[in-house]
Amino acid sequence: MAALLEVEGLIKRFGGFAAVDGVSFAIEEGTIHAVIGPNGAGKTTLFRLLTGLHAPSAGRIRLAGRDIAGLAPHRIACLGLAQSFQLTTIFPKLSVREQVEFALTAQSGLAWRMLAATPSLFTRRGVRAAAEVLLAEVGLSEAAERPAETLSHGDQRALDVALALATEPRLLLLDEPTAGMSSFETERMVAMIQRLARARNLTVLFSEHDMDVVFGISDRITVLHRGRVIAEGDAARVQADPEVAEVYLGSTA
Amino acid sequence: MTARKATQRGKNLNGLGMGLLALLTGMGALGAGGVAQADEITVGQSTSLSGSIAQLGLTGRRGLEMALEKINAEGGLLGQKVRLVVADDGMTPANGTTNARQMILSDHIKALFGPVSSAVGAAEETLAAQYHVPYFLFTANDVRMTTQVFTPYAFQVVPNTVMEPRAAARYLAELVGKKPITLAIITPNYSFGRDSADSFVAALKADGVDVKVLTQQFPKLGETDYTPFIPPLVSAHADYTFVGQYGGDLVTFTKQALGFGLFKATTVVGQYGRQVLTALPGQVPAGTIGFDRAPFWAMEGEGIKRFNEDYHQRFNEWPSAWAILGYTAAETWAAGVKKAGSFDGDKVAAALSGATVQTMRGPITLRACDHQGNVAEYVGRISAEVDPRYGQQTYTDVKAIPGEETMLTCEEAEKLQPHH
Amino acid sequence: MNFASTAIEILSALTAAANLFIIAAGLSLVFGALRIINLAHGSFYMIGALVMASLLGPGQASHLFWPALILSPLLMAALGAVLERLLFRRIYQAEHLIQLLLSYALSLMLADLALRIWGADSRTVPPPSWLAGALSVGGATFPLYDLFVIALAAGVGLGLWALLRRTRFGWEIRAAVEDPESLALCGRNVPALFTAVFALGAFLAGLGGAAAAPLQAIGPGMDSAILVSAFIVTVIGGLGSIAGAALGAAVIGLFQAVGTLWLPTWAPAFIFLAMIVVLVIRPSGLLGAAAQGWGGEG
Amino acid sequence: MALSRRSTWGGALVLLLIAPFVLPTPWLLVLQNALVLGLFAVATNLLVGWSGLVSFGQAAFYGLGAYTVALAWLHGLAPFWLAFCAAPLIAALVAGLTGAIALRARKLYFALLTLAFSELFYVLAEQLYDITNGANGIFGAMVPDILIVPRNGFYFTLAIVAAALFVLHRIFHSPFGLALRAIRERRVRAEALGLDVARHELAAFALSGAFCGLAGALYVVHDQTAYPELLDWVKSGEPVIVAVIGGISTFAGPLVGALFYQIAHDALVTLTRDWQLVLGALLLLVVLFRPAGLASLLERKER
Repeated sequence: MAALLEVEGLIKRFGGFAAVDGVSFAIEEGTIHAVIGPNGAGKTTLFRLLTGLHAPSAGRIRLAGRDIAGLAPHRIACLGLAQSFQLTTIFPKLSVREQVEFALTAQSGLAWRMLAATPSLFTRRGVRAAAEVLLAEVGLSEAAERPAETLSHGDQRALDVALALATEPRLLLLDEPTAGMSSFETERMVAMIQRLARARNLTVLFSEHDMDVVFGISDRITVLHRGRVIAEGDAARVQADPEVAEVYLGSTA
Repeated sequence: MTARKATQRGKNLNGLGMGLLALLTGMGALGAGGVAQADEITVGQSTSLSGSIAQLGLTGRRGLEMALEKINAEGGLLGQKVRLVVADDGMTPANGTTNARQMILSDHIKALFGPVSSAVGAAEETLAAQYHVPYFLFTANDVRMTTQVFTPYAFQVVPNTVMEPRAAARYLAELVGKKPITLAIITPNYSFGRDSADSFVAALKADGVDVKVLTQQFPKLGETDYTPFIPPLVSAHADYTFVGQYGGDLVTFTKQALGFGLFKATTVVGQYGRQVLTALPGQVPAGTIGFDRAPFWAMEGEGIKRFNEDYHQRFNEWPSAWAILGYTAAETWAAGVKKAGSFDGDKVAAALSGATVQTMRGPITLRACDHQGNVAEYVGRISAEVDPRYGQQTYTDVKAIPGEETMLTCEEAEKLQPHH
Repeated sequence: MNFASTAIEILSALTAAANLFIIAAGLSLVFGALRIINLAHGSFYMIGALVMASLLGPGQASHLFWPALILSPLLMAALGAVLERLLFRRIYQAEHLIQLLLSYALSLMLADLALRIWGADSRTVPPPSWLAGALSVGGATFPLYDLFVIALAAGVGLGLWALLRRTRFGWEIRAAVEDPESLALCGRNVPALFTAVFALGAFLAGLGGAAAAPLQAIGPGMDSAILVSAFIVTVIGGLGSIAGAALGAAVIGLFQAVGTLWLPTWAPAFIFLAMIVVLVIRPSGLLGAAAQGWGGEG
Repeated sequence: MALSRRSTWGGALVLLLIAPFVLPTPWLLVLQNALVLGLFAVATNLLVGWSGLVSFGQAAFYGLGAYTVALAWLHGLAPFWLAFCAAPLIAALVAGLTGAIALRARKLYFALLTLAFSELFYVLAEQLYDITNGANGIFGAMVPDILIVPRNGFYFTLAIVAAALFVLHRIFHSPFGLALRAIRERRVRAEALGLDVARHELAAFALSGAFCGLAGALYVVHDQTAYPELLDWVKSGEPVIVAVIGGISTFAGPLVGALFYQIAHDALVTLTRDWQLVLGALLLLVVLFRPAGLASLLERKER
């Protein structure tokens, strides 16, 4: 299978400090790929580079063979890369349905329609039905009409994932999807990710602190430390890597 | 539309509807009140009662009130008492026309007395004519109001923006004889300022003075910092410097110009009226040429002397030019009513057109072609000492330049008027 | 135009810049530490000047000049402290729009109250007698009092520099500018610090007004006229930067003088154009660091 | 529910339609003025409340609309009706150009840039003396006689404002309006979802400019003048203030705020000289205790 995402020699400097320092890796289509590393390893910066929030200082990022390094975030999104954020970034005052419908149409040009009433237009265009399906998939059908700010933390994260999925990405980026969750919510989130990946034949790239989650669902794992890749492979191989053990023992044991 | 949202918006809108209903009812109730009593008629004044030129509006209003009180004390006009309604225009034309409309339509005023600002005045003049209400200008004095925007209902009883600088020019021409002189000019950047400067120069030339303008500055109206404008005036070393600023602007200008030695380099010509001279006690250098539309201490006649005393007794200060002009404006209207034998706007306007009316300052003729009164402008040289009676400097060698000598000819005025 | 009058022109531009700097420094300081754009800043300036005129009295007792020059800004500082405690304190966490409108509401009320108390008349204040004279420069004269204003601004600039760099209070202000949370964490009394900074801002506005009093007619409308200028100065220099305020004031002062000389009609337009150009090229002003919250993403 | 919504709007419209028969003329003119301000406020709120773009420069486009009509009359460039129709288009065009520059900055700096543009236009109107009459402004018979009759002027204004609000209301509830609200709430996320945020913001700015320009043209119908103060920052603040007083998060909030403000103003100035004090105090109370606006007060009462 071909690589969906290829990162080559990616560098991001802030002043003299290189937060991402020559990172290369590739993600196969249809796999779940984890990026791990201690705090300050450069995961967040890496994600911001992939989604276009930062422009790289050097290096290449190819999505399905096309160089996306330095493109504007909405252009990257349109090319099939969607992200769910570490700090939940839903639209707090919009209802759950409104924002999923917005997400479904954000890149379609429908958002330029100024005089049509949203509900009827969306019903006509099948957006409403698509939203229903998506909300059912993430278990939010019941909460569709509630302003998002009234949801529980777990539900907000689920909504966040739904927003990302609404753009029908080829690659879904999840930045610590279970951060701050109870063990029950974590379990639910992990199950949901696996279900969605299988059902939609999705490629997932995620970062995570919870090692049980990482080793439980990842096909492949890349380990970052101080902006560099120090190990890569499947769960067994990474667990056996002495450098990884040192980094993690040094910081979390 | 979601159910919950719809409910919320519905409630909002109910609020909007309810609010509107309440407002409409309230407004209806308010509108119903304020109807004039049967034996009383109203006149209105919309003027500036707040902001930097409020002093002009406030004292003008006093003059107007004193005249109306006198009329009422003598039994009223045509058997009716006269009541004055006043509103503040905040110096904007929009407020002025709103005020004027309100007074015309809800207070049913029989005459409207004009504002301080000429921009407001021009807007109100158009409106007053639409409703056939006589309109009297006694502070705002743009010549446009008797020319470009002239209407048969408007009367100007103050020297206008052509007459005032022409009077100053006449005075200066007599002073210098036929000698060539150099001139520097600073005026606020709007039509009053520009017209004044143009008229002043043209009048000097017409009086045979060979005048050369060295520099001209146009700061904005209400400028607080004239310091960038003053050094060019000083270094021009003109024989005379014509200053078009007035009121608080002239106070600021004078203070700053004193510091830069402008008064040593040139003789300033400016509108040094009571307000400016009291704000600068004893500070204006002697010999500066001042002009004033109605200086209470220089005007001749029993009527004006009595008015001065009354005003002083009542307000513990001496009257400004605006107070005197306000008083004569009210007298002018009253004379028109008496002559017409009616309060009807068309009849009063017709009666006053071309008429000569008696006022406390003497007779004023409102010529038929443009309804400009032939009022005098007073020009003199600032005295060295503060007059202890008045707490301000006065003029020496003061001359009253009669209106006839400075007005546009009827031909000139009519050429500028709109043709219907 | 000869050399002397060019020199005079530059000196008078400096005077205007000096006075603007005193006021803009206060505006900038308050923004830096409190993240508040205070639209009532011009009111402190106007009331400072009016209080100055009142303290000298109708007799214009110029021997009272120095006490009044100190007392008037102190009264403004007190007024500022009270307003901060009563009002501004409640809205530090609110949206920026709300903060702006609170200070705007306040400026409307202060303008009306000032009109009630002092009336609409123009007033003047004489400079102290030994500063009333003028300096002669090659045939042109320059008022001594203007030189005093320039010196005062230099003094204020040095004083603020010393305050911010050399005292604990200054260190805390700078810490507040850079990271308010850390300040609270290390046990400082942040609310008291904010009150003090706001009072200092009001003091500077009042000082600017009191110092400008002998230069112009004092009356209603002074507040909004100075607010726009002070704003432009602060924004061009960089909000929150004292050195920026000085640079911005110098730029505007020179712009105004040069503009008045060469293209008098367009001088006011130049200033706004300058502001637009600076903001487009350097969005946080000439010397400003990117402001958190206001300038960043949200 | 939809019926109740429609009936409330309908009720308000009926009340306004009968107003000329109920109200004395001065108050009719006040109401006309309030409608103009209402349109100005809703158009401004398209940026401030819907999109989260706080602009302190909308008077630039309002004044431009007014000056379009006045200048066309003064220089005999176009008949009133043509100028009236051109006003929103010209305002939109200029808004598009200035917006392209102002939108490069964010938040406070965006607000300051819009303010600077507004002041720049103000200075131009004041200094282009030969074209605009400078600080004097333009006054005279620039409006057809038929609209001078108070009742006609009122109905004309009501018709235009109602039509404009209908269109704005459609926009508010359209996918475009939804996109603007999403931008306000979380700009970065809207962009990450693939929305071309910059172009939507620019479109919102031009659209707001168009409706502000229309309000400005209607102002001329009311007062038959145009003068530089229509373009300055104090005028720009007015729609923002009434929108906040009414509530910026709803469609009708700014309209409620404008009606309340204008009518309270015109009633109070005849009673007291201290209108500024009253307005200041009101604004103070709203921002301290009701930051969601007066509309939220009405809503609460009814629960």
